[in-house]
Amino acid sequence: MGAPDWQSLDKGSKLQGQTRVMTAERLRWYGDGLLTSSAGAPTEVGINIHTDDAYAQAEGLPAAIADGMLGANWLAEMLLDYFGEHYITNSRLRVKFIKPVFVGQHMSPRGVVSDVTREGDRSTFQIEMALTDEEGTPRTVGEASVTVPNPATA
Amino acid sequence: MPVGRYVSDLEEGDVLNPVSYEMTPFIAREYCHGVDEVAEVFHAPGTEMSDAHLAPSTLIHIDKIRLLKANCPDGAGPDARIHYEYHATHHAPVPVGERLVASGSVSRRYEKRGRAYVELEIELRVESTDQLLTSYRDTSVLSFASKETA
Amino acid sequence: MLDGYISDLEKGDVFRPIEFEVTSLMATQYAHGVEQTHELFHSANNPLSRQVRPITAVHADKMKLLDANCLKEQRITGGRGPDWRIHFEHDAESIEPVFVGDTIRVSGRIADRYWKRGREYLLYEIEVHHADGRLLIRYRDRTLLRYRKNEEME
Amino acid sequence: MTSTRSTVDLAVGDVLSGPARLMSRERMRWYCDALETTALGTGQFVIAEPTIHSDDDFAIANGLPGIIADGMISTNWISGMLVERFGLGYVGGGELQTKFIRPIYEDEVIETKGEIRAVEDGERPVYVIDVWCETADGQKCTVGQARIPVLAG
Repeated sequence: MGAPDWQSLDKGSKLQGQTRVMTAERLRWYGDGLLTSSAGAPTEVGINIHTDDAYAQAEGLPAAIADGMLGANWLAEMLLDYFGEHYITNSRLRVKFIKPVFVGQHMSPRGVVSDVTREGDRSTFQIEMALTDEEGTPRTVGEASVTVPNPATA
Repeated sequence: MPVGRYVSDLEEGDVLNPVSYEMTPFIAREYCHGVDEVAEVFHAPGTEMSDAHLAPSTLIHIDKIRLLKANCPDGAGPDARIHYEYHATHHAPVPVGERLVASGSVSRRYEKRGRAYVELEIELRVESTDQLLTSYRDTSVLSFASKETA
Repeated sequence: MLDGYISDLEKGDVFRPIEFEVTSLMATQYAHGVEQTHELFHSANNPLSRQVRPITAVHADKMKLLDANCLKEQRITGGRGPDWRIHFEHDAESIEPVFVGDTIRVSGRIADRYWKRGREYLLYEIEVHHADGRLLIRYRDRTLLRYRKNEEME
Repeated sequence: MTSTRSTVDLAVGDVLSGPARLMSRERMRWYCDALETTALGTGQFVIAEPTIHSDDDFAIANGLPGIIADGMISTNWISGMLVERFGLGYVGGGELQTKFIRPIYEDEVIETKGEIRAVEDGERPVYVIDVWCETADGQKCTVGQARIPVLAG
C-alpha cells in the first residue's frame, strides 16, 4: 500500500485490506502485545481461549478462537491505509464479533463507502466494513467514520 | 562431534557437521515477526505470489546460527561476535514443510586491522532430493574491540 | 460490585479512574502484536511528528481499569475469574490522538448488564482524557460474561 | 504486491525506497528473540539471553558505546523492499549481499534505499541494484548489491 488515497474515494467506493491467515502465532503475538501494552513491561500471554484448544473446549467452544480485537485491528489497518493519519486524528470505529474466527481461516478486510458528507473545509466518510472468511461470510462486521480536510484546504 | 569448542576456535578448512531440520510454518512466521516482514507469502500458502507457503530468504542466516550452535557448543568465545557481511544467492524458493539440510565450512580466517575475521560458506538443500535452494557466504568479526592496541 | 470478579460488576458501577503516562513500549508493542508496521506507532518520524498509540489499544485501557477495580481477577498479571469472557463489540471514537508521553486518565462505568438469547452481557462506557482535561477517546465495549449459554435464560 | 514482472521496466538510475523506520530498543529485542526462537525451532517462543543487541552493559563490556542493531535487521528491511518490488524473481532466483560498515545505534531513523546500477542483457535480463540503509543525515550503515532476474510472464 502506497500513500493514503482517500481522495479517490466516493460514495459506493470499495475498500480492500490485506488478506491474512489466522495463525496460532498471530494469536500469541496479539496476546503478548495486549498484555505488554497494559502492563507497561514485556509480558507473555498464558493459557486462554485464544491460545489453548482444551481451555476453549472447557468453555463450550469447539476450539481456540481468535481474539476479536486482532481482526478489529486488521480492519483498522485498512482505514489507516486509505486515510493515513486522518484515521488517527478524527474517526470512529465500531465492530461486532458476530462469528468466531478459527486458526487456519483466511480473513479479508472489506469495506464500502456508504456516505460522504462534505461540510465547509472537511469531509466525513461513512464506511460499512466486514472481515470475511474464504467463503465470503462476514465474521466481524462494523462501521467507521473518518473526517478528512478537503483537498483545497489540506 | 563438535568442530570447535568456541566459534573463535574455528580455523580455515574446518568442515562443519551438517544440520537437518524441518522448515516449519512456526519458524517462517516467527522470523518475519521479528523483522516487521508482513508479506503474507511467508505466513501462509495460497497467496498472490505463490501457491506454496515460503520461508523468507534471509532465514539462511539462521542456518549459520544452527551450524554454529551444533558445531561450537560453548558459544562465541571470549568476545561477542559481530556480523560483517551477508551474501545469499537464491536458487529456488525455500518451501515451508520440507526437511532441509544446512552444510558449511570455514572458507577463510584472516586478520585485518587487529581484528580476526571468519568467513563461512553455507549451502541449504532439500533433504529428500538434494536440490540446492540457497548458497550463502557470511563474514563475521570475532571481536569488535581491536587487539592492536591492547 | 467493585473489588470482586469482573462477573460481579453490576449496572451503575462506576470505576475508580486510573492515570498513567503512555510509554513508547505501550504503543510499539501493541502495534507489533497486530503487525501494524506504520511508523506512526513506532516513532515520531511520521506525519504527526509524535509517536502515536494505536486507537484500538484503548482496549488495553479497559484491561488496566478492570485490574484496578476487580481485585480478585487481575488478568494482566495472570489472574482469572470463573469463566473466560468473549468480546462482542468494540466502539472507539477518536477525538484526538493519544501520543506517547501523554499522561492519560481512564474513567468508566458499567452502563448495562443484561441477558440476551441465553447469554449475559456487560456494556462498558469508558473515556480517556488527557491529564489537562481534553477528551481523547470515547469507548463503548460489549462483552459476554461467558460463551456457554444458560438455557433457562433463553 | 507485485509478484511477477515480464518486461524490463526499470532503467539505470531508477530508485527504490522502503519506509523510514526508527531502530528502537524494541525492534532490536524482537529480532534477538526471533533469532533464538527460530534457531531452536522447537515450536516454542524463546526469550533471548542478553547480547550486544539488547543489553547496554553487555555492549559496553565489548567496547561499544551502547547496544547496536543486529545487521540482519537492516538486511531484512532491504530484503523486504526487494520482496515487495520483485516478488518471486527475488525470492526464487535473486541474490543479496550486504556489509555492515557502520553500527546502527538505538533510536536512529533508518531509511532503506536502492538504485538500479545496471540491467544485464541476456535471455533472462538481470537487474543489478545498489542497496543500502542510511541514517537521517545520510550516513550509510548497511551497503550492498542485489542481482534479480526479470521473471518471464
